[in-house]
Amino acid sequence: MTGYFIRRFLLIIPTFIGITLLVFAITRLVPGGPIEQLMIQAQLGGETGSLQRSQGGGTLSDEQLEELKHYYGFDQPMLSSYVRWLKQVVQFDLGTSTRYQDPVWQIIKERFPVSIFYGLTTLILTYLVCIPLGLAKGMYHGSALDSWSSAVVFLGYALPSYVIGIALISLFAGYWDWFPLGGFASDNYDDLSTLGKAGDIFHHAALPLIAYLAGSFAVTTLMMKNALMDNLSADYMRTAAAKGLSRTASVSGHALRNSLIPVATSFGNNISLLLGGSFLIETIFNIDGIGLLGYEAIIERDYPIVMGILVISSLLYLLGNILSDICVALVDPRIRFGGGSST
Amino acid sequence: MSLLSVEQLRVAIRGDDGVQRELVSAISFAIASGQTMGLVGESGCGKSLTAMAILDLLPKPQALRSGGKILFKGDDLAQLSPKALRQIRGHKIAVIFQDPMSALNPVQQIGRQIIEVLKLHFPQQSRAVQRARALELLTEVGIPAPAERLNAYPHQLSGGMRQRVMIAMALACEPELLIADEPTTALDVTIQAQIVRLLKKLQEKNGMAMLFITHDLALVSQLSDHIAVMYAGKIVEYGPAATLFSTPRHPYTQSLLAALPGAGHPPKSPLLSLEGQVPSIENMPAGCRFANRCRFAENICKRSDPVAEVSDDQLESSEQASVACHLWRSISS
Amino acid sequence: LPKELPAELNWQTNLSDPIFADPAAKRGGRYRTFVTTFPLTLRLVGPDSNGNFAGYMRANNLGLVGIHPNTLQPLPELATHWAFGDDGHTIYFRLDPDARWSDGKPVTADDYLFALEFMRSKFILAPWYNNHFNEVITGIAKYDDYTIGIEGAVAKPQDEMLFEYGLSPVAKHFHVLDENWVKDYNWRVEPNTGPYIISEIRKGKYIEFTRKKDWWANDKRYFKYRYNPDHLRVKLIRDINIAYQYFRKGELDNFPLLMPRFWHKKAQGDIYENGYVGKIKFYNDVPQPISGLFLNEDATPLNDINVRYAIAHALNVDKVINTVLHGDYERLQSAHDGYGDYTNTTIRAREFDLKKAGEYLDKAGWQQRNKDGIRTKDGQPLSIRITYYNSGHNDRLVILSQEALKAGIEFKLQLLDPSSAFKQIMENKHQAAWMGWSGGGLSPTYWEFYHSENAHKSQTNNVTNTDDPVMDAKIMAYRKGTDKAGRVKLAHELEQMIHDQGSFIPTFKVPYTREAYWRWLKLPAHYGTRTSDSLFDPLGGSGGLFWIDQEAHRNILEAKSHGDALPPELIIDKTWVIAP
Amino acid sequence: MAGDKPVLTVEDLQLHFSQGGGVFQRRRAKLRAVDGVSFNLYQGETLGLVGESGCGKSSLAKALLNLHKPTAGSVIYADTDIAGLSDREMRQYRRALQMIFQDPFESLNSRHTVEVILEEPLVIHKIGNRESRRQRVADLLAMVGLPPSAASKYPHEFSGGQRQRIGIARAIALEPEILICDEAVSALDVSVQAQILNLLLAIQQKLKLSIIFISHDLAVVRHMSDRIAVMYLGQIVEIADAESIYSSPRHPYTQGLLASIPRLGEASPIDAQISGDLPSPIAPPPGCRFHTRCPHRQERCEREAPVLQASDAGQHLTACHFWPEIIAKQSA
Amino acid sequence: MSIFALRNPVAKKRWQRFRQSRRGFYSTWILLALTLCSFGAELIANNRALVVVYENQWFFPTFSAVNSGKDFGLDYSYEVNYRQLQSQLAEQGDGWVLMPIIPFSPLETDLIAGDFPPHAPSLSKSHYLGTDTSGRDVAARLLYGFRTAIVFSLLLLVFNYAIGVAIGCLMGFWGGAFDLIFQRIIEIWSNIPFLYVIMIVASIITPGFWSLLFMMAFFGWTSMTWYMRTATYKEVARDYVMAARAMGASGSRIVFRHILPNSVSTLVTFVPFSVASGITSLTALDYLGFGLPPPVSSWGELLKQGTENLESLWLVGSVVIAMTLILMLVAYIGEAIRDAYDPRQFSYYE
Ligand SMILES: Nc1ncnc2c1ncn2[C@@H]1O[C@H](COP(=O)(O)OP(=O)(O)OP(=O)(O)O)[C@@H](O)[C@H]1O
Ligand SMILES: Nc1ncnc2c1ncn2[C@@H]1O[C@H](COP(=O)(O)OP(=O)(O)OP(=O)(O)O)[C@@H](O)[C@H]1O
Ligand SMILES: [Mg+2]
Ligand SMILES: [Mg+2]
Repeated sequence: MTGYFIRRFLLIIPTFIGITLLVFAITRLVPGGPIEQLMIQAQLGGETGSLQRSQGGGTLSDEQLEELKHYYGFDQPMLSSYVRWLKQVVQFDLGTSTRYQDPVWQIIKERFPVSIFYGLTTLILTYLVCIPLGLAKGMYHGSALDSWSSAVVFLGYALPSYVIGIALISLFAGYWDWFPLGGFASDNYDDLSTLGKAGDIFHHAALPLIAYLAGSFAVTTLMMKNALMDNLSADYMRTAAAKGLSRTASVSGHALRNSLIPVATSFGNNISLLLGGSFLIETIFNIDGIGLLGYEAIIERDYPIVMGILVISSLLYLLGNILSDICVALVDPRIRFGGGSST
Repeated sequence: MSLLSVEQLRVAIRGDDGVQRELVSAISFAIASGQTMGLVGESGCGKSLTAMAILDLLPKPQALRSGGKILFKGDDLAQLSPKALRQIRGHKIAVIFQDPMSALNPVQQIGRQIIEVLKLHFPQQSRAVQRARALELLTEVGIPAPAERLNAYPHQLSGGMRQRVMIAMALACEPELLIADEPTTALDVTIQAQIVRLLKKLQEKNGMAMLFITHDLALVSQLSDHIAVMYAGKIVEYGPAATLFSTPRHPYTQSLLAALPGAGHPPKSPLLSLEGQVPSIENMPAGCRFANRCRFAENICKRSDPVAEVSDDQLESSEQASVACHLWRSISS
Repeated sequence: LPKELPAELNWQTNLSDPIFADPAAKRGGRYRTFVTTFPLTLRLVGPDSNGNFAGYMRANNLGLVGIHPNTLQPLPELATHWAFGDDGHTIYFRLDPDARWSDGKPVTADDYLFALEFMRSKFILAPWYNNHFNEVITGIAKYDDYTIGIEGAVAKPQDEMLFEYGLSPVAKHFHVLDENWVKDYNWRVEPNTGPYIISEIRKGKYIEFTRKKDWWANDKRYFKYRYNPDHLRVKLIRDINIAYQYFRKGELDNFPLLMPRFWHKKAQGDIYENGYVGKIKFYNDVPQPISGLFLNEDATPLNDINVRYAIAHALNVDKVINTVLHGDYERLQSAHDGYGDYTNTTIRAREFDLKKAGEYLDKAGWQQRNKDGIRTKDGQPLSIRITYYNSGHNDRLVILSQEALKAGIEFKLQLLDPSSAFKQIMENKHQAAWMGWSGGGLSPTYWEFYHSENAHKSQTNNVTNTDDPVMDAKIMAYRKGTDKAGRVKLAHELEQMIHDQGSFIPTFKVPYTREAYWRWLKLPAHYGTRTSDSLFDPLGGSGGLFWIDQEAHRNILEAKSHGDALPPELIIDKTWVIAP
Repeated sequence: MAGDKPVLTVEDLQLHFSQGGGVFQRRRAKLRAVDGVSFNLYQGETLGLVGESGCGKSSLAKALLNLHKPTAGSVIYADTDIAGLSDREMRQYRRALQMIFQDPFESLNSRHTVEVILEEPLVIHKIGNRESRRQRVADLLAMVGLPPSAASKYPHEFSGGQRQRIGIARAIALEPEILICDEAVSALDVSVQAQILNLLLAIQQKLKLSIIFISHDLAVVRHMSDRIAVMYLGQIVEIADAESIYSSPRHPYTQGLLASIPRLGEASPIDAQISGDLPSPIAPPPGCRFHTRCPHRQERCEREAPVLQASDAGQHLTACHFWPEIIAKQSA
Repeated sequence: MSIFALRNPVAKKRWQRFRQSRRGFYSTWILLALTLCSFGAELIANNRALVVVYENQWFFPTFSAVNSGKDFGLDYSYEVNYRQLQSQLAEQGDGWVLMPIIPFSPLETDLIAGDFPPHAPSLSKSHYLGTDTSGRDVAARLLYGFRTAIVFSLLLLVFNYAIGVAIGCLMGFWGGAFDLIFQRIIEIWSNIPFLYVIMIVASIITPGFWSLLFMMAFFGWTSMTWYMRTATYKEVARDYVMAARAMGASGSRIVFRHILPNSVSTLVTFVPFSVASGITSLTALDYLGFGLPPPVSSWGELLKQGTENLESLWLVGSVVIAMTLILMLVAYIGEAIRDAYDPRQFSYYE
């Protein structure tokens, strides 16, 4: 078992290199990198501001281009600069953002708390709602509860979260003024009591959380329901009934744990979503999260940030996969990875 | 008085097309305390449905009991409240299922699964007592190193051991009736022999009644006091084990015996085989269900469904026996 | 530049133009506005120093001279006097000895010398500035601590020189120029000369400016009664629609309503009807962006002037204005509008006229129509690819292509992201580019856009690839001219030639600014100036005129909480409107 | 009856499965499913193969046919060692070596009609044209007692017995010399089983097949076989003609096995029965593999593996150190 | 549920079970009807008339080349405005015009004098769902947008499945190093930021229908692969494959004739969800502006307009309702298919 996981950890390395190398190569191919942005800026003229702006600008000389290339490290062949980058990463140095001029790690770190707060709350709430709901739907398959909750859950699934976000903010923050218009906390957050702080954060988080959650309910709920239905018809449920267990007792005592296996499998994958976030929701609710950072970095071609986020997210994803396996192994004693004798 | 007596039991199945069809039709039999009744018949003839109908363990909503009485010590199980029925399940009547792998919860230690029954029916017992009892049960069914096995998961045991665990679980509350639904079909001959011996031993010890379901004629003949032969959802012949196979009356029973290799057949000689197929549920014939494969079938067989008749030559002996055939008299003569 | 200050200089100043601020203005309060992206740096130059926050930073740095927003005459800012050299391309400045950096240090000639060194430095990673301050400004001299001379590359009219060759000082005592400059100075608050200084930065939330206590220019003629709020808070709100919600709730003080959809549809409801919020449409007179359709003469079939004319006649700009633009925008008639005398007002953009378009196309040999109604020549359909980068212009282009179809011209719309679109256009791989160049300066420039030296080359602004020797000659003459009248004449001729060339089809102009504002914001009697881009610009040469009326603030909030109605306010000011 | 020249000679055949494994795992557990099996198969005879579940019967069958590549040993057919030939090289021998599978539900592709299923071997070996193949399919159906209309149906539309007939028809379509029946009737009820057994007997008569008949039902094996081999944990422990195996089983395992079969009307004997389970083939017990369950085990059995041999001159081979003593004791 | 598959009794059973679940069954018909409608969109929403009778001559403009205004005695040579023609002919009385139910093409900007787009829904103007910000009929755009979306997601599905099935099948069949390498490749693949790639393509070519489709297929095939791999592993171990090998079947025969048909059938259960995700991702891309180029009718673009013009509720309302409706239908179908494939829905309790 340990051997198996060690092997799994080792396999992360080639995959990780593959992912980062590929994206690194793409960053070199995408037009509109920092140099081109500077060229455009030069082309359009340097400054903005009423009368003093000029009409159009000039072009950059080859020499200047060379210097810029050197500055951004584009003068090296792709592979060697990748190797250099990788060396840095191994030393926990993700480089410096070409836009913020700050260390990438610091920029990402600044956004961690917000992203993790939303990611974690979403994750927890999803499980808190979906597992009982899936259970109820599975136990009362075909009932009114089942049909109606399906309709609601699918509605959330069908509507894109950004639409929900805009609708929520227009109604509950704009029109009725029940919730703040966005942000993570009030401007006077630091002056609040601990309780006040928690309340403040919740007050700000309620709407974005709904937007995040609406879409994520469907998948987990249905997974839970289907797994439960499979297990309800399993032979050992008949054994439980034959023992004289009541319906609730046999579901909670037997079917539940087995039904959690597929949900546990998906747990690891969700870990990488912890930091994902949706940049659209973050834009709408003015949340300074990783999702938005990544999106802006892609749009603005801030490669070090893109690569930095990729490093973190792909590691999380790969570790999440292993975590999934561990979760499954915890829930399901039949699974003993590695095939060695386990008796 | 018999411990369990099943009268006119009917079980229907709802097909994929939504139509209900009767799969077990008007079955009656009785088991007395301490006795074993064998239920044999081809695969799919409705043996398991019959057994499951007794404790209402039919898969819902596909299958349902559509009629009949199940009298257990005089009470009709079909009329009991779910709560009262739960009190009987596992306590007074226990079941062993065919496939020990899937019948055990794969993610729970077997000790827990055994103790669960005890907890349910003897809640006043302390944990330690229950644990000791589980250990005792495992020892009794012959599992080596039982103390360690308590914490094992089903997949860590061999098929034979799993089946023993099932038996231990079923015997935990010392039931008055044990329903064994093909408990050895998934096992090898040597293991099967061990299990059968075990069951017999335990039955002698506890004096419980047993409903033993199998399609192995030889096995059932070794084990039972009475045997019922089922064909396509009906009992076609019923009688004491001692005489049923030596003087089979129903043409179906006869052909089953004739098809067995060994005994009367020299090696490599052709066996007497039964041509044709069991009628499908979708179109059960109105008359005798065996008529289409019966060598002796006459017009009457196609028209009317024979009722089980008490075979009169058995009347003198106190043993009950019956045949559901219009022509059994002419056939056996 | 001479070593010694020439003796017989004619020092000029301007303290006689009318002041444009309102003496009734009251100091105090916090003005709240927003940006949609948080600045990536506080640097004024270097990578990413050009975001939409940069305006706030730049406007807090005064220049040597300013422009009077109404008379367009030069005004003293950091220099009290200025004089022109004989060679036609040098200027001398006397610096205001009162001028102080925000850290209290005096602003001296050295800061100007350093500014040039700074702008030419490789370390600032700003190639455009490097070029500009090498090629446009060729030298600087210090005559004493408060007198400097600046030399530009070419002779120009005097008023233009003042701004082209003017220079903002850079605090010499603050900067250490080395290869880490870009990183080290990213978030440092640089000393400035303007009225506000950054007092608080909450990354990802807001930046707050606070008015300097004793700003050195407080009582100067043209700075008095201006820059009134004590604090400016620039909030980050990423989505413009959400920003409007903030405004509606009173968390922002004003909201720009330039977009027709906002002015006509969004800006409705109780806060307007009850008079808590006012709306103003204020006509101004500033150089208009050169926006329109640029046809690449190097790309067939656009090399045919008839086709270009036909496209111009098939472009139903008026319909766009009257529909999706709610009749708000106006037709841009020529490339350079809003340049006063330089603008050739006799030129009329080609009208939508299917008949004329048809005639030109017939002439060019596109006579047949295929089954989709598109004209063909040698079996090829007349299909023009239009490259653009602003998805907000979808509506406009969709209508234009619908209408053009009537003339038998098919427009294929190619929406690219800005970088990709620029790349394509700069490499001359476009057929037609739908874009706008920012307008600015005192007079039009032609060389970059129309001189043959920039044609058929990548990375130039001559995206139409206009290549005409007659035009070249005029452009060179215009460039060199110092006499305004002559230049104006040349500009008019050039403008006519551009029109005749037909490769630039002008589209829209917006000769006004529109705002919604909570009524506690007070404007001067004439609301704004001739060159006001925005009436509630808290900073800059024509900004800082409004103030916050604390009492009105209280009253309005009170009225709002009670639901009391005040008289609604809708102002349309046409003081500076130019009759067409 | 048995010809003197074997059609198939198996020598020291081994089939080991490696368990688990992965790129970085060096040590793999070996599962010895077949561990040194030798026997001959003669023209026209039926060799029965019995043994408990998991003792390696199916593995042996698959190794014989090269469906799993044998780890070691040889399988001589037509003077060629076919063990370990590649799939391509093997193809020419496949015509002569055919197999019927245990599970009639599993071994027919449910997506194909019976016609397609029966035609497939002919198509693979490029026999005949479309017409003649159709004809052949009809003949085959007739031979196994199915109506011609069966051709257009799908396997699901048939009962277990009928499906097994289809399986048999497919196996004999190429007129093989050797037919391996891997538990061909285990999944069937007695009444159907009889049909299939009769059919196999008839076909053997007609085609002069050599059959390896695998089953764990000793009554059936006895009915079908000329000779019988008893397997235990990957090895043959006893091989002899059917009569002598049944009348005088020598190996304690064979004895136990025979005693375990329930017989109609007889009470099961209590003595000479085997207790316990089959040990794991990954770590088979040292010495005699049966010693963990053997009622007669002695200390030597734990050390020394017995060889399959006839201690007398006959053809009755046994792999037990002490069988003569045991027999003597029992008859006493 | 093609007819030939129904001959197979297993498929027949599934079909029966599918019909049992009413909700899914009706959803299928509704979705099918909607899809058919969208394929015939030109007959439902068009600015060309279905029939014009002018001076006793019959014209079918929907199916013919462009008719110039001159053909009907009008004073312009570009395409006829049939709505005008309709009222004109009605007045003159020398002919008539039959317009489609929605007499607007999705690209046509219909501008109502005195009002600025977006125009509110109006029966009299025949803009049943109003117009968008360029004055194009929302109903027409919804319909055409649906066609684009459904065709897109169906094609995407075909591509994804074809690639995913092929590779997954080979992974399962060959196993070993091939399997291991592709596992890594897939892991890598599914981590590439998709937006990035779209942007590269957008910079080289305008993302059109096909390029977008290829892009998405290029990165979308991985999920099917996992499924096929496991399914193939399972199938390979089954007896019928062994039987085929025993008969001497070649590898390709085993894969194509045996394994594929058996493992592919269950893919049907994923189809509804793939279709749904195709539609949503296309909408999202359009919404972000990385999708289909204007003026193609797309739901994403309409959604974008809707969210920017919340005061014009008909915009966001109609597209949101349409999306919800379609995705709900798809989800219900998915549920029903699952029930049909996996009928083990019973319990041992009431
Ligand atoms: N849940 C169910 N849904 C539909 N049909 C069922 C269901 N359970 C059983 N049946 C059908 O009922 C018939 C009788 O089943 P039953 O399990 O009683 O047979 P059996 O005699 O126990 O057979 P076996 O010896 O194979 O266990 C079979 O034809 C079976 O297909
Ligand atoms: N493909 C395989 N991979 C790994 N182990 C296998 C494989 N096939 C069989 N085995 C193992 O080899 C041993 C012998 O199996 P085999 O199927 O040959 O037994 P058998 O005698 O045919 O049993 P049964 O009577 O149940 O068919 C078993 O322990 C089995 O688990
Ligand atoms: Mg059964
Ligand atoms: Mg086997």
